[in-house]
Amino acid sequence: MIFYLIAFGIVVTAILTIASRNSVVSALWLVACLFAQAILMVTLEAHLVAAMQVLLYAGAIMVLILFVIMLLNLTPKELKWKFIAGERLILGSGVIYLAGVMGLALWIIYKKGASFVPAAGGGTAGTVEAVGKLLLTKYALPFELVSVTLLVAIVGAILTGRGK
Amino acid sequence: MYSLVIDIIKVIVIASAVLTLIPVLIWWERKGAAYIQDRRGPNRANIFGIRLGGLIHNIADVFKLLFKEDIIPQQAHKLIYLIAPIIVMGVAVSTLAVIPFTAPVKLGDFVIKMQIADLNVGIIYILAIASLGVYGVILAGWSSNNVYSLFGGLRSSAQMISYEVAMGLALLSVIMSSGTVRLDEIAALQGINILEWNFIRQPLAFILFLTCLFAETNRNPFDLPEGESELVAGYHTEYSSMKFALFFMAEYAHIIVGSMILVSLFFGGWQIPFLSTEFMHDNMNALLKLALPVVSVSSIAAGVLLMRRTKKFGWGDARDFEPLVFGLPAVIFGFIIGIAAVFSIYLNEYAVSIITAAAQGAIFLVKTLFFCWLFIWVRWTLPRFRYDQLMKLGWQIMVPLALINIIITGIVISR
Amino acid sequence: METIFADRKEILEKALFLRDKEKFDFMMDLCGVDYLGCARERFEVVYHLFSSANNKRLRIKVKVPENNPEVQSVSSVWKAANWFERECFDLFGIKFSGHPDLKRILLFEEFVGHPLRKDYPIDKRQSIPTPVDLRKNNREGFWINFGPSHPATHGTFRLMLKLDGEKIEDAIPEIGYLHRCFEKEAEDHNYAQVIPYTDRLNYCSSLMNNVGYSMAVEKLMGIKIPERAKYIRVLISELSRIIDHLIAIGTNVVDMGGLTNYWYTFNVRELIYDWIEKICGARLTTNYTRIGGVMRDIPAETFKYIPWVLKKLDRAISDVTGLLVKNRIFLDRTRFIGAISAEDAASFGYTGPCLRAAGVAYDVRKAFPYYHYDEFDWDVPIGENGDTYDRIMVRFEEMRQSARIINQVLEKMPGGPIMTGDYRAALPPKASVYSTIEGLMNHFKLIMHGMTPPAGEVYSFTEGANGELGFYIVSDGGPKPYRIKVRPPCFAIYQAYPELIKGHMIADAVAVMGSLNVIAGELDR
Amino acid sequence: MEYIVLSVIIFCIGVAGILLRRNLIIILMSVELMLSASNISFVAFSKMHGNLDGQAVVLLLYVLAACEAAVGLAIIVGLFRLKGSVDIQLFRDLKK
Amino acid sequence: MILGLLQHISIQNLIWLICLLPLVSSCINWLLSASSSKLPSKAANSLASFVGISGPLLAFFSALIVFWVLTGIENSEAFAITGPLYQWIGFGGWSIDIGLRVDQLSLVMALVVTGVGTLIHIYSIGYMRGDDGYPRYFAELNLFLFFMLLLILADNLILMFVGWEGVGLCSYLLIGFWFSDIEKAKAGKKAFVVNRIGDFAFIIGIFLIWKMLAGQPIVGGSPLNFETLERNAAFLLPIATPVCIALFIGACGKSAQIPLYVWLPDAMAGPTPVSALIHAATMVTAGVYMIARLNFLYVLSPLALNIVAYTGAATALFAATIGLTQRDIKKVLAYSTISQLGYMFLAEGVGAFGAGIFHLVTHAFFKAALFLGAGSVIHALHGEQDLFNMGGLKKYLPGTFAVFFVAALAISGIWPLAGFYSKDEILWQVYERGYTGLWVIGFITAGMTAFYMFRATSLAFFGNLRIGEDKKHHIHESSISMLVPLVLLGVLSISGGWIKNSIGTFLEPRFASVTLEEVTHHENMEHILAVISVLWAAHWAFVAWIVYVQKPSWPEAMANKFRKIHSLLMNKYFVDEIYDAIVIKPLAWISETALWKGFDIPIIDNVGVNGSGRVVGFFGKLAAVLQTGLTPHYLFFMVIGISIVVGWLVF
Amino acid sequence: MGNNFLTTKLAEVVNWGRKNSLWPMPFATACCGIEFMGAVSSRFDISRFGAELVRFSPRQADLLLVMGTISYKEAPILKRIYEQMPSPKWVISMGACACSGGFYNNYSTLQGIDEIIPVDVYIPGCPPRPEQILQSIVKLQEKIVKENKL
Repeated sequence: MIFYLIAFGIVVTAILTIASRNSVVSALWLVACLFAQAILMVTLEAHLVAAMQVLLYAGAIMVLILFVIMLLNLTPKELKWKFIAGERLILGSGVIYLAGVMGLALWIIYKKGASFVPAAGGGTAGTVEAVGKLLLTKYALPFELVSVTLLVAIVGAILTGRGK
Repeated sequence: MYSLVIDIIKVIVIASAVLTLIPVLIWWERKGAAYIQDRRGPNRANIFGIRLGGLIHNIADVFKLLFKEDIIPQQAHKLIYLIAPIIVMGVAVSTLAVIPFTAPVKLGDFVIKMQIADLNVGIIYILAIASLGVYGVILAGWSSNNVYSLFGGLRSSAQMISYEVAMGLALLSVIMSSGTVRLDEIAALQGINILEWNFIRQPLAFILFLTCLFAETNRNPFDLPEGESELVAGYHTEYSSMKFALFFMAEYAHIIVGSMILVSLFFGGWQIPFLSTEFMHDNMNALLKLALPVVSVSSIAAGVLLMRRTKKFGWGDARDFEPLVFGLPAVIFGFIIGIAAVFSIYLNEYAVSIITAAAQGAIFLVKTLFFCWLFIWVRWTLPRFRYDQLMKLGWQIMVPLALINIIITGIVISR
Repeated sequence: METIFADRKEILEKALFLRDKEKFDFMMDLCGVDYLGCARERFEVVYHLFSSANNKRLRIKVKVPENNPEVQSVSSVWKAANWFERECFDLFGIKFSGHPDLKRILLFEEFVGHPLRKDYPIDKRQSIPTPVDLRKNNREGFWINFGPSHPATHGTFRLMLKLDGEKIEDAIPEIGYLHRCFEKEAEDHNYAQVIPYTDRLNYCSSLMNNVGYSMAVEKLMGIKIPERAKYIRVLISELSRIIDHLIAIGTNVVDMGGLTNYWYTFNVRELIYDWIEKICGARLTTNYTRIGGVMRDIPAETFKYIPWVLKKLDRAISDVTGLLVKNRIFLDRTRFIGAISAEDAASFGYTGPCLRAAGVAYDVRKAFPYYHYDEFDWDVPIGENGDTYDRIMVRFEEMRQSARIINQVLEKMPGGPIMTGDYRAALPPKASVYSTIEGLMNHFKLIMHGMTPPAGEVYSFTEGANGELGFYIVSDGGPKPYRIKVRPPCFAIYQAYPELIKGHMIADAVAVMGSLNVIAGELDR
Repeated sequence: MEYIVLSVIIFCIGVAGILLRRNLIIILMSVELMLSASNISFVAFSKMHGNLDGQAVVLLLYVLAACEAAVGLAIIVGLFRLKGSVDIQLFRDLKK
Repeated sequence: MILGLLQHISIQNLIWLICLLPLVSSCINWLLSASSSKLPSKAANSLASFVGISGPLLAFFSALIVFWVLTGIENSEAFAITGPLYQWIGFGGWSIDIGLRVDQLSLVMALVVTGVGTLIHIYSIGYMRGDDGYPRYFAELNLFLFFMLLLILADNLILMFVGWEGVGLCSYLLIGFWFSDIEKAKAGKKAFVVNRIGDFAFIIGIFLIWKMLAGQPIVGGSPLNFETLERNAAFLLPIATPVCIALFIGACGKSAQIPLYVWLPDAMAGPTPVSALIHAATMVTAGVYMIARLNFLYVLSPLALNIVAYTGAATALFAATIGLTQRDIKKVLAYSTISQLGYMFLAEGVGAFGAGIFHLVTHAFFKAALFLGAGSVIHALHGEQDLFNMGGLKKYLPGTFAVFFVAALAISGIWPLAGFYSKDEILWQVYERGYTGLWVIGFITAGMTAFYMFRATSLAFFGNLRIGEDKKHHIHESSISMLVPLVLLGVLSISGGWIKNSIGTFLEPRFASVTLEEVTHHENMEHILAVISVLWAAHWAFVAWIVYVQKPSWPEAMANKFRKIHSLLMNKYFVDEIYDAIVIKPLAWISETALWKGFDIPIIDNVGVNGSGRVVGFFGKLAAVLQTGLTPHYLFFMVIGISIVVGWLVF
Repeated sequence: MGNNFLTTKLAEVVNWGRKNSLWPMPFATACCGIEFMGAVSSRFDISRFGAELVRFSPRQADLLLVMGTISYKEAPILKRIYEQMPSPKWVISMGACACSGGFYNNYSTLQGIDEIIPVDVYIPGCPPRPEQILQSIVKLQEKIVKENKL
């Protein structure tokens, strides 16, 4: 029950994110969406992930996005909800098509069964120690790769953002 | 069911305690500033002649702000304008959830953790919530549709993001040396020996964390987001009445909560130096025998001194009763305690537990207030940073230092 | 002072010659005079030049006809001329050809007419204006309005800042929010009545303005004042320099966020106020000097009280410097911020602490000693970089030097009268008023008619708290001054403000403004 | 199962955001939305299988999201400096 | 006291200390350098020199203690001590540790490096006094020492490579120390680039080893550990030759052997103590050390050994001939260094690793002495480096002269100085192992060595003072801080050779034996050869003295007579020009004319790119209708595509 | 709202709060501003009356202290600031110039700020002494207590 409540919140905020006229408001809905996702993760006993979701996503990435939005100081004209010129038809049909395909896919997955059954037994509580250990053993290589990616991204962002 | 009731009680008690601390701290700031600056500070407001040294002024402020016109600027984005102060205050208070106030209290079979929520992510929760604090400021700045506010918001977001990095890194070394992320464990691990507290074991992390705390609370010398002489009032320039009061109070709530975290992490939390929980538990009656006469005598002495002041100054108005109002109860209280001491009260186990916890809570409060005072002290001493200097300090000094500290910690603990 | 006349079409050439060949590096003052009906050419523009190399002064006069009041602009020669010419245009309607941005400066755009012309009635009011957008056509980029009611401006300046992030790319200042028409009011009152108006020029140190004005009128009339009056004037000048610097430093540091210093500086200021109150009854606006002397003798306890105050001052200085001098934040905030080079400072007509901070040791008290300043033992402190830090430190040091002078004044203070006996300025003693007809008549004339200096002109200057405080007085022999022009040091100093802050940050703009110690009363008059 | 459905829905909303909006920043946010949709399913799978691998992967994904946001925002700022707008319709240099 | 201390400091820690002490002082000096603008320069400089010296000095003492403790251990196999710190890289059962290894070989090297290094640091105080970058200099020098010690003490190839690259970096930094001079900066760049060629080969060698060992049932720990390598050398037999050659190319780069020697003479642009420490005594011997370290590999491949030997001999002769005519005192010493390094490789190539290392040690002493002496001279003459502008300095710089003279005698191989023992040992080993041709080359080179060294000595210290009047009165003996290391090195140059036997036995357990082709011992022959070579060297030294002091007109005449040879030698065989002509120019020509204009433009551009472009462009124009340039549209098509794929997968 | 006991009491309490928490917004233009600084300084210490939180944002201030001459150029700004303040708000006109134009009776100066905004307390003097400022605050407090608005 609580899942459906949260899921409803997530979907609504996600829709509002892409539907809001004002990009600041949009960003705020995204924050709300991410926050709701964090709550969902808490119900899944992924505490660390939930905390990190708030810390990194809501606390850092979204603040950065907000910062940039404010820095750019968009004019009201910019903020208007506009379609890509003259192509509503294509886009509309595309969305319908997409929705159809997705719905079909879902239906098939649904039909094949496999309802969500949490695995029995403990060991799924995402404590810092457990997840951390996993990160540094099994996922050591991805961990390192991600860190390199981060470094590259930082350098790239600085170089791109520095301008002339 | 019990646990839920206990949780609710904990929330109510702790939240109300902190909210009561806020006016005290504001009063302290006003008086502290006054004493630093060779003046009196607020002292005129009174209720039936009782002034409490100016503390009453804060009540007056609250009444005034509550009944002041609440302006929402026409150009503002109304929704965001309204929720921004709530976010700020909410974030400041919700950090309280993981702070351990005393050692776990044993009442028979019950063990009550003196912590609202015993999360297994501890410090990360604090960081996560603290990182949300910036929303209030940045949204307040943006939604006001005022250039100064916007500047305040931008400054604060840049500042908070930057200092969160250093803060997280500084905390990391504490986590490393403690081997846990739970605040209650970190507090308990530090033990009763002052020399084993984290501010001795991690001095660099302590200094870094303290500095970041100043930045996160937007206090001088990091008060650029509001920087009066530059940005009028910064991000809350357009706020009035109670919404402004929320910002105002949130600043102090931040200070209190920040100090509490600082104390938990670095100053042994609720640990009373050289008196372990077990020791107090076992010897509480003896300790009380020592303490009660002292309390009694000093209370009587204070009361007598207060009452004598009445004769010395005579203003001829309601103020004259003030020393009497305080002095007499003090004397009576002293006598009661004295009698209790004479008739050597004996406490049963429950009472011992509670009094132990109370003593630990009191020492926690004392430590917290000391750091609150540090905040005030620094505010009235240092000039403000400039934006680029602030950024430079954050990224070029604090972050490398924190990294070095982590490396050193790593080397030390890997031995 | 040497006076030469120049043609309005050749003044630029002449100015260039004077600057490059004769080394007149400072243009101290530029003002217009309206000789309505007195002379063939209605207007005259008067330039006061100063050569720091030769320690020489020069006055140039340019006659301007009424029908085509146009003079060549010298703003390309001396940067200071820019605003002085704008002011002259604003008040007299004299156009300066070649001026980069000739528009009103003290008054608002909608104002009709030019108030300092003799045919403009003093109380002819015009409607309340609407605030203007200073950006005009230049709306590109991110602009922010600063003032006039902004905490950092302490009074009434307005700035438009063009920002790139926090960095200031451009700044447009606007002044005139405290234009109280000192000069027009002065023309409307007799000589003695002008003294209270001078109080409100630089209201942080009114005593010095009194001294400067009285000295100018005495010079005009050729009155010698008694020795004791001279010493008293030195004493009050230096005391008011101290209180002025105390305010400047206190508020400057407040602007940088260091609040407590302000209370420390103000404590001493209050002590000095106490003494000022004893000599004249007022704290701020003193009206203490009289033409020919001072109003009243100093009380006897002065000789004990002032040294005690100076000790307190020393304590306050060490308190404040203790909080600042080794403070990294303060140093980073002030060093190399808002720096001005010695050449620029000269060209902008800087005087006083701001000039000395830039490394030029020009002080009127040393260069053109008056009132025995040459007999006292004191030094002129100078800075190196002309930045905010130097300005603050020079002010600190000047307070110490003033304290030195005051101690010597108190030692050497002679006895004797405090008012000149000259009948043209001083009221006769009561006894003679009641007993002799000359006395009675003289008293009556002075009270009813006021003193009448001979026709002529004088430019007298003293070292004010912010720099050279000059009074240019034109007398037509009547009881009211025909024209009084104040040479306000702030006017020249504030003019360079946009140059000082460009490339720095908003926070620096605030700190720099505080360090310049611009006093609106003097700036806008 | 429900978690997967939720994840797909969020993902589709993200795609729709990218397709329909012209504001580059909102497009970027839609991308973040899509990423976070995958996080949900990862965590759900983690719970389903009773191990923590999914959560570990999510943590790595956060870092990637941060990278993406940093670079994306830098590019947006650069584009804004270029054209003074973040309207994607202005950036049709692929055509020209 | 020390014993008490030692009980607390385990020997492993001490080994780390050797390495880390210079790093610590380097870090402090970097900080000083970074903040030197805020400190009074005098205080900063004295602090910098104190810190800069104490690092190497303490490291030296640590090394001594280690030496002292280790020599107390009887069992020579137990001699090797490794101090692993932690696992650095680990994957799939493989791991590379950060660990140090002290055995006889590395200990000898460490002693030499820290000892000579300390002396040169002390010397630098005087030499660099008043330089703007004083703390930076010490920081870089200390950093170099750290990397050098890392190279020496590393217990695996990867960490050694880290040190290898690190010293390269420091060399680059220090050659270009006065980077505001564009020529000097260029010299640094040249050294860096040339070294990269060698390093590339080196890393290929490492990869080869790795590739070979991967999947093999190796015994022991990490496969790139020297110990494991030694134990499992048999697995490497199939690729021993390519590996050894690749590694040797790396050594050639670092140790300035043909054909990668060109950077070393240019490297003299750095401060003279740097030349002494890095480009004479320590870093350039890294190649020699590396081959000695991996001797167990080299013995697997006689071909590679022969290449090493012949390259070494050729370099020795070649560089000596160039050295005969150089005018710049430091260039002479530089070519001499190359030549001596050739000797060392020669020794190693014939399998006499011990002799090579021994020569390395003695060479470190006398070459450092020579360089520091030259530095003293240059310092005294305010940067004058041309030999023909010196002369007669004996009178002015007696101390320097004495040391220089002794060191010149030592390098020439005059009995009983250090050079005699080591060089004689090499020549004897070469002779004994049947490489008579190489022996002849070595013998000739020895004569040349004596000649050019005494040519330099004579020109600098004997005869008349040819320097300009203006510089004359400035000539002064160096300060005490410069003189003391000089004298110490002089003493070492004299006495360094007397440890010949003990060092031989000390090092023996470290080296695999090479089967001798001719196992005959000629006791007498050794002595005879020794006497001959001493006489030979003395003869040429005397000739040099005669020619350059007594008959100053002869060199001119000789030069005129053999103009071509002279100019050939003078211009260093035009090697730089040849490189330019055969490598750079053709490369440029090929790139430009053949590849770009000949192939790129007509074929790739016109036919390939533009041609296909035109074809595609034609269709593209047809398709361009769909191309709006708007990202969302492209995304839309992408989404449709994905949907199709997903749909296909699902159904 | 009816005038019953409860609202009267509430009004009293609120007035008591307002009285003791007068946060000033200094609109200092000239000499009087210096004397206001004097009133803030240690000797006079305006903070004793709870008026120390000098707010430079009109939104947060209760008391507009107009200090110094107001010229015609400045007048619209003063008016704007007054309008930006949330009610209840009070104005103290400090000094002769602000009250009446003082001895500046000319083309440029406003003859008293009451021409554009309402004033609660006038302080005479040129400039008034800090004590007068304190007294004006006391007077204003007396006035506030008598007010009956929520």
